[in-house]
Amino acid sequence: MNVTVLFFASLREALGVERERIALEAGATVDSLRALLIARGEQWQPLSRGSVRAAVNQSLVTGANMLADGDEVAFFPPVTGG
Amino acid sequence: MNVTVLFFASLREALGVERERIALEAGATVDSLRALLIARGEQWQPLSRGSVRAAVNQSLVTGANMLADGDEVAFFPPVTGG
Amino acid sequence: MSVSVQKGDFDVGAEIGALTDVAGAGAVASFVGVVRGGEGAEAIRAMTLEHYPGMTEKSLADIIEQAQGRWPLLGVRVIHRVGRLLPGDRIVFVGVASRHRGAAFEACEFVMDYLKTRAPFWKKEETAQGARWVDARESDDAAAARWDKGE
Amino acid sequence: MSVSVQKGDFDVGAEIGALTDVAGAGAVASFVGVVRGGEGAEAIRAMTLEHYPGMTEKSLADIIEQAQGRWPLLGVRVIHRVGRLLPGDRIVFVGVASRHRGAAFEACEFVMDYLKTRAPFWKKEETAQGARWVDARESDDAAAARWDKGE
Repeated sequence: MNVTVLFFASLREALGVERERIALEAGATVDSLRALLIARGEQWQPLSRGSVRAAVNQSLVTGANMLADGDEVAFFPPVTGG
Repeated sequence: MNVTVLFFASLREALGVERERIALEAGATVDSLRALLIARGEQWQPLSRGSVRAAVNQSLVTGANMLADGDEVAFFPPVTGG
Repeated sequence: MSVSVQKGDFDVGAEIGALTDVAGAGAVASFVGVVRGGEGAEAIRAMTLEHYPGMTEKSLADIIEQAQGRWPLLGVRVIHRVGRLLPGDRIVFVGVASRHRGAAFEACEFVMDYLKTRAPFWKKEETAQGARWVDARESDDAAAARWDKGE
Repeated sequence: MSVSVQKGDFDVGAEIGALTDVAGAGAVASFVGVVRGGEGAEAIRAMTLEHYPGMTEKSLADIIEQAQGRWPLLGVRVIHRVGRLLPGDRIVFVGVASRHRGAAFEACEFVMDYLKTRAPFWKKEETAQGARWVDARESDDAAAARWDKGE
């Protein structure tokens, strides 16, 4: 299956990536996707910060959230609007 | 000594009086003034309601407040602004 | 920090604009009270606000001073109308500017709660069944009493 | 009940006017957030607000829905600006209409607290020392957590 991954704000700048299409095995979760990205190497370490939040299809989720084909997954730092 | 007494809102309407100059003995308090007015007769009974508030020189006071010559004393029902 | 007691209406946008323009302000909380109309025989046709001139301004200034003693405020504005008002008319405005929103919200609600129970205004409603003085609400006393806890 | 995420400014007086005009409304509580300037080397020259288009609107609508489930609200309006803003510029507006002030105040503060911790906006400040992303404040998490107590 394929998902679209988005990065925002300081995390987007630190990674140097704004969005990417990624092919995943069935059964993938937000946590397994994140681990897969971090394992790519040094550039991806900012994604390992404990403060990183995740959303799937534009709703906040926890790391255990299962992914499905076509999902839009976003990683970002704590929000600071208002 | 002399004080000016003011009445507001439903109390003013019930008493049929808006303001009055009254001569008092030295040592008079808000409570003694109020008792003196109530003792005048039937018309003045609305002043005996427990909900009646008092102010002296435009600050809320309790019944024990001592009066002085020239004071402005006001009696009124609970406030309902805002 | 200013107080107005007036017959005429006020400009909410201009009042809040003046508060957001205060140097250092990051948060402006405000409140607007309006005459409710209602339905049927109990429907309010008009409302007359009586007040105690002089004491009104003094009590509102005192309430603002108490709020300033409790929170770090950069601006406070209170406007209260008197005289005859119709359903939908604005009655009262309270606006508070502070650096952060917590203080602004709390102080704004504090000023309204104290105004409701301490400032000498009285409302008389006109309905199809005649005119009647509005009764004080116990919930307003309870709201004001919250701020005295733990002092 | 409506949400806008926009680059342009908004008219606070018109927004509050629309809320006071809602049938049955007696109380309108509102909040305006402004870019603070500050002094010296730390002075903010400008601020850029990034957001997650789509999720932003969805999360704000969800926050409003939660507020409506907690309080009897007659109207809710949320406006949040994005893009580059200067000191003194308005950032956010939240306005809530209800019959009585208690619900209006609480719901307005609830929406702001949830917006601050759940809506996907991020601020980047420009100072004389360069640009930096604003850190999330623990006090905002604490403010939002208040509303979860006792549930």
